Amino acid sequence: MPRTEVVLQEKIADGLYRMVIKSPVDLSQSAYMPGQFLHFRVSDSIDFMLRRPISLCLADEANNLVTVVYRAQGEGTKRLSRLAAGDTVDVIGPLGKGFPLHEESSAALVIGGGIGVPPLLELAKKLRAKGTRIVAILGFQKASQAILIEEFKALAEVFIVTDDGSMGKKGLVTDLLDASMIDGISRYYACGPTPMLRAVKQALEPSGILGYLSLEERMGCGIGLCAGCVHKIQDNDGVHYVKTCKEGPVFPAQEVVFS
Amino acid sequence: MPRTEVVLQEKIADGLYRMVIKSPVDLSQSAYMPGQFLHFRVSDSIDFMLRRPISLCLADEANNLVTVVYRAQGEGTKRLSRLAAGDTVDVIGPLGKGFPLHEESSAALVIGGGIGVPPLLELAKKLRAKGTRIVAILGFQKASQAILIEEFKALAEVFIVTDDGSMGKKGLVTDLLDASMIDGISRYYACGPTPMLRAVKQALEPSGILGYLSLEERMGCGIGLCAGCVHKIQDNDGVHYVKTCKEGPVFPAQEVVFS
Amino acid sequence: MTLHDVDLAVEFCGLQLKNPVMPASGCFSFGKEMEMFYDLNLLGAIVVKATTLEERMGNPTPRIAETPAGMLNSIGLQNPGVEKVIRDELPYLRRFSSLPVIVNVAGTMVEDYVAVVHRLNDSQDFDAIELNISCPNVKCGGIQFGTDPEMAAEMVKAIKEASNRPVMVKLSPNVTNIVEMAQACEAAGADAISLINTLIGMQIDVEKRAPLLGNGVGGLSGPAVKPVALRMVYEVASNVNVPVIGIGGIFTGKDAIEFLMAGAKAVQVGTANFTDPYAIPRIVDEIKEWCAAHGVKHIDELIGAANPMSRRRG
Amino acid sequence: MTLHDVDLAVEFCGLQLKNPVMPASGCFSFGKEMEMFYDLNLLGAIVVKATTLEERMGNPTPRIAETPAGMLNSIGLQNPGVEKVIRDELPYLRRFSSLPVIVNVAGTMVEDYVAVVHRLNDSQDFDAIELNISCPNVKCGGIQFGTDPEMAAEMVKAIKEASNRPVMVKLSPNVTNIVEMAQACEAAGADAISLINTLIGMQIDVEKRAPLLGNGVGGLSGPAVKPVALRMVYEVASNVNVPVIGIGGIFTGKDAIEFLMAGAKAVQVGTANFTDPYAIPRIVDEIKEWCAAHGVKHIDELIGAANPMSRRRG
Ligand SMILES: Cc1cc2nc3c(=O)[nH]c(=O)nc-3n(C[C@H](O)[C@H](O)[C@H](O)COP(=O)(O)OP(=O)(O)OC[C@H]3O[C@@H](n4cnc5c(N)ncnc54)[C@H](O)[C@@H]3O)c2cc1C
Ligand SMILES: Cc1cc2nc3c(=O)[nH]c(=O)nc-3n(C[C@H](O)[C@H](O)[C@H](O)COP(=O)(O)OP(=O)(O)OC[C@H]3O[C@@H](n4cnc5c(N)ncnc54)[C@H](O)[C@@H]3O)c2cc1C
Ligand SMILES: Cc1cc2nc3c(=O)[nH]c(=O)nc-3n(C[C@H](O)[C@H](O)[C@H](O)COP(=O)(O)O)c2cc1C
Ligand SMILES: Cc1cc2nc3c(=O)[nH]c(=O)nc-3n(C[C@H](O)[C@H](O)[C@H](O)COP(=O)(O)O)c2cc1C
Ligand code: FES
Ligand code: FES
Repeated sequence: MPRTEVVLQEKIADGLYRMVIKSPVDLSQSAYMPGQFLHFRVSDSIDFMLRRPISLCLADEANNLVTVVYRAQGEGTKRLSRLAAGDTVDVIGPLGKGFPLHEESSAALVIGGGIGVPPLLELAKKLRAKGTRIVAILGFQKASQAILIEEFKALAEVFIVTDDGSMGKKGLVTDLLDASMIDGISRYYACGPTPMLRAVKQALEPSGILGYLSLEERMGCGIGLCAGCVHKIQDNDGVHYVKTCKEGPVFPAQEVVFS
Repeated sequence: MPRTEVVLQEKIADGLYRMVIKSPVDLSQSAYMPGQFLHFRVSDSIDFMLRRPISLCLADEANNLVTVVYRAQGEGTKRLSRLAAGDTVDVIGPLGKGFPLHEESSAALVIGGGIGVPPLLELAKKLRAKGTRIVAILGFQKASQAILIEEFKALAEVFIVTDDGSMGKKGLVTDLLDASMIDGISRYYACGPTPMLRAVKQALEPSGILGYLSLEERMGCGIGLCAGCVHKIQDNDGVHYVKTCKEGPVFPAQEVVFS
Repeated sequence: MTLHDVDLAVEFCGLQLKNPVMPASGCFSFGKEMEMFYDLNLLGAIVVKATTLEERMGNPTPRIAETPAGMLNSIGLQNPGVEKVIRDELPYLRRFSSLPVIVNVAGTMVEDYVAVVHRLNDSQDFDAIELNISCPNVKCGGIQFGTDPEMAAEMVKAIKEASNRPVMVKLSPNVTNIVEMAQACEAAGADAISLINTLIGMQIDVEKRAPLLGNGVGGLSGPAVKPVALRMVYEVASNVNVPVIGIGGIFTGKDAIEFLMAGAKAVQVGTANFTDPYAIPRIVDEIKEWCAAHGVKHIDELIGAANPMSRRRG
Repeated sequence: MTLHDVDLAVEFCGLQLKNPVMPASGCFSFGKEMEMFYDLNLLGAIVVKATTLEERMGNPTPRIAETPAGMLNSIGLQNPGVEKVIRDELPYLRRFSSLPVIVNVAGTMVEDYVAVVHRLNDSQDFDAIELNISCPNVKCGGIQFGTDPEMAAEMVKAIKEASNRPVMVKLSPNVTNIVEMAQACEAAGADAISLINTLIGMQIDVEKRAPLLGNGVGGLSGPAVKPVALRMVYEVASNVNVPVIGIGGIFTGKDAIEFLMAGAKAVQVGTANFTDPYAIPRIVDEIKEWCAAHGVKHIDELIGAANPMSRRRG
């Protein structure tokens, strides 16, 4: 397998890491999108056989670098976090379908929860480059888990909520989704835990604003071989399972079925 | 598991490594013997579950260090060879029963083949410390595989054979076992591949010299739990299997049954 | 000896394979996804995802769990149904000039299995059938046919009668006596035996205090099962005359060679494709290198090399 | 909650265990070797190596092979015979004040199994029998009793009649239907079911072009088999009323908790002792820590927590 070099690995919060690697593909020649993911092997031992999907957080075309931000929660991501600058890592991607940018958008709402926040950063960067006004609602468990705040502030009007109120407002991201917040918004983009996505979809459905949700499913292959990562989608063909690694992880909110 | 620190790792020949580690036990308080082995985990992943037995090559009581010399042949020992000074390693031992020194020995013959040479070094050191005269026959495949020659020369009269004649005499260690070589020898000690041990035993049996062979068997546990490592021994109880990890790896040559 | 002198070609069921390595069913979809990685002509053959009469949704998620040196899956035969497979999937594979195509057939009862085969008979876009009586992931996925020798024989007989192409039969390892199963299939007319499918397993999500997979149980695959697969291939190759195809935990050329030496005529690679998308061409290269280093001119020299009983047969 | 508030005590077959973790037969010899590592009173109980009527030599070497996340063994019931076990091995274990001793009994025919049990009846130095009808490593090692429910029942009945102590029955996973086996044993009087023994596997030495183990096949154990073991424990615990003891690939406290949640009353640890001599006390500590972190006061709360069917039973 082609391996790429780790350029930086740093802890940015309690159990959270930022890793910068040389891009496995030439970014300037590839049609990468925010919301796509990279698929990492975490060990060269075969006891961790499955790759770990981690979303693209930032792409640096000039230097052909990509940044990911991830939580070292299980054994696999813990191993990933032990890599240091100069080590190499086996990674493929960017894979899947990301967030569409929509030329006509005047103002976009991005909603991130926890480890769902990082993929929205490259999105915000790209939207901003097109002149779109951005409102970002970022939710975290607590202040010590808050990440990328300054990065978002440079691009968007930022609102923060935490479960325990230790930073920003106490509560859930959906608590902020009132009429004034969505005023003038033409697109929304959300990434975070499934209950959050469900609540966001429900809260914004009446508004008629088109939205995109980035879904999370356990993956066998990440490249469309196994049908392990499916999610229920309702579209013109009715309700059916689609592969989130290939057709997603980002889907139009109105098509996503939460069961 | 208690881990110990790697102090030095160096390649000493083609595929052969010398590793010095802090002793997992206090050597000055332990009754360690030359011929005992250390039992290494080669990875903290569970795809290499079994420990690798590597013989004690040198013990340094003053600094509480032990040296092992090993061939990185399979995946496990290759991983071991990737450890660097400062890393820690999970190791238990020294385990098993080693070479008895025999107070009364006047002259000892030590016979080593390939990776069977290293355990004889600590033996030679100990014998020498007791004033025993030592003759060493060391056999290797070829010159590029020859190891520890200088170390043995400092302790013993050394004869070298290689399979291809690229160093010393061309041939097998047993080619040197003529009458003049064993003249005055009261004990012999051999370690090497099984065919060599069998040939040595056969060659020296007529002489009546008491000998000791260090056997090699695949081990499950290394501490007497599994009965995986047995070898056939003939003693007062007749022919039966004994655990080489616990009752060996060193046995009196006359008791060892080669089938 | 150089790599160029090594001949890896094998033949079974009348199929000519340039090398003995093919993807295992369900681990390579219908092949299209691999375009971005390599040319499918590098494969010895291709085995596509299990195909049933009607479209199947498959099981609820999560469908995947990682286990030590292995994984569990509970996909549950999700597939678009034989009609769409013939129309949308198989024709694509014919653009690869030297790629035998094997269709894995699954179902619930003899009747719907037979119906799939009848429908397939009209297609020119495949070369053999792999009869899947071993999927552990669906209540009515045919696994009862995979655990009872008489039912297996009945099924094989019906499929052989229905099919105008060779029929391989893929066996489940979840049985007391694999030889009995293989012999029953051989007697009923199977042209080849492939094994193993997955072992039935489970993982518990201790935080949720429930089985992790949506379906409760799933099929265990990957290096963890290799010793079981090798044993079964060895036993079956010692006791049947038709070719045996070895499957289970193959990640390296050396793994593949173990199966060939146990008596397999060819091998299938499943889970390794997930860990390493380039697994199959890499395994082919590794086999070739091993042969060159060991003076093996033709792969036939290795087949059954560790299993004298298999060499006296097939 | 602190570690001190956690109660790990379990009870089965009338045995009182201070914690639910014991070594698996054949992976702890007769206990003496572990003296240098820790106090055996730390064990929940001890299960000693399989004991037969006469001394057995066991199989030729090599007897051990490493496999991905597992190992193969083909020890073949090497043991000194029941006489010497009673005289030389069991008395030593009585010096551990709170250590129930379980003797694993093996043999060839019902008669010699029964003879071992009769001989054991006179000893005061053990508390229960684990009937091993599942050793895959000897031609006449009782595995035929472990794969046929009727033969299993016949054996269990005979042993129950012969024994003056509780009888656990240890099952082989190499069967099509584990529930049928367990139910047959329960109906015949088994006081508990322990599972799994090893899966039959093989490794090929490609350089020698022959099976690596002296015996050809061996028993697969270690983390690789854990998903299969968990599935079988779950199935059996859902379908019998006697206590189930979970075995197979347990290396960590979390592994043990998976088995308890699947419905096991206690667990046995085999291969992990080889990788880490301190495995059992470590696993006990890890269970305790998990319980404390999750507010679990008594281990009973976890038993069957992921298996409602098992909770409605036993
Ligand atoms: C498209 C996509 C993008 C993601 N992007 C990010 C990101 O940018 N940052 C980040 O921190 N996390 C991200 N995740 C989640 C991340 O993949 C999991 O946290 C990670 O796989 C857990 O691995 P582990 O070894 O720590 O856990 P373990 O529990 O040891 O993993 C065991 C198995 O379960 C899978 N698994 C466990 N949790 C999850 C999960 N939440 N989602 C998917 N698979 C899981 C693992 O991949 C592995 O196969 C993303 C997931 C998906 C599907
Ligand atoms: C008592 C004793 C002392 C030893 N001392 C030394 C020494 O000082 N230096 C040295 O280089 N080697 C020594 N060996 C041999 C060494 O243990 C093996 O080379 C090593 O285990 C191979 O592991 P691997 O991962 O490289 O090979 P693999 O082939 O990947 O190992 C697979 C399994 O087979 C076992 N195995 C493979 N070859 C052997 C072998 N020759 N002996 C025992 N087990 C084997 C491994 O331990 C492992 O369990 C000794 C062996 C024994 C029994
Ligand atoms: C995700 C997944 C899906 C599978 N689907 C099928 C299938 O549709 N038909 C089939 O016969 N086998 C199926 N299998 C079994 C594989 O073909 C193969 O027999 C098994 O995985 C063992 O090989 P491996 O260890 O190389 O993966 C599937 C396996 C996996 C992992
Ligand atoms: C070396 C070895 C010897 C064994 N001997 C016996 C035995 O004598 N009797 C028995 O019932 N099981 C025996 N077993 C099986 C274990 O008790 C256990 O059921 C199996 O190894 C699965 O558990 P594990 O994965 O924790 O090792 C043996 C296993 C090993 C590895
Ligand atoms: S992860 Fe395999 S198809 Fe999506
Ligand atoms: S290696 Fe287990 S008894 Fe010797």
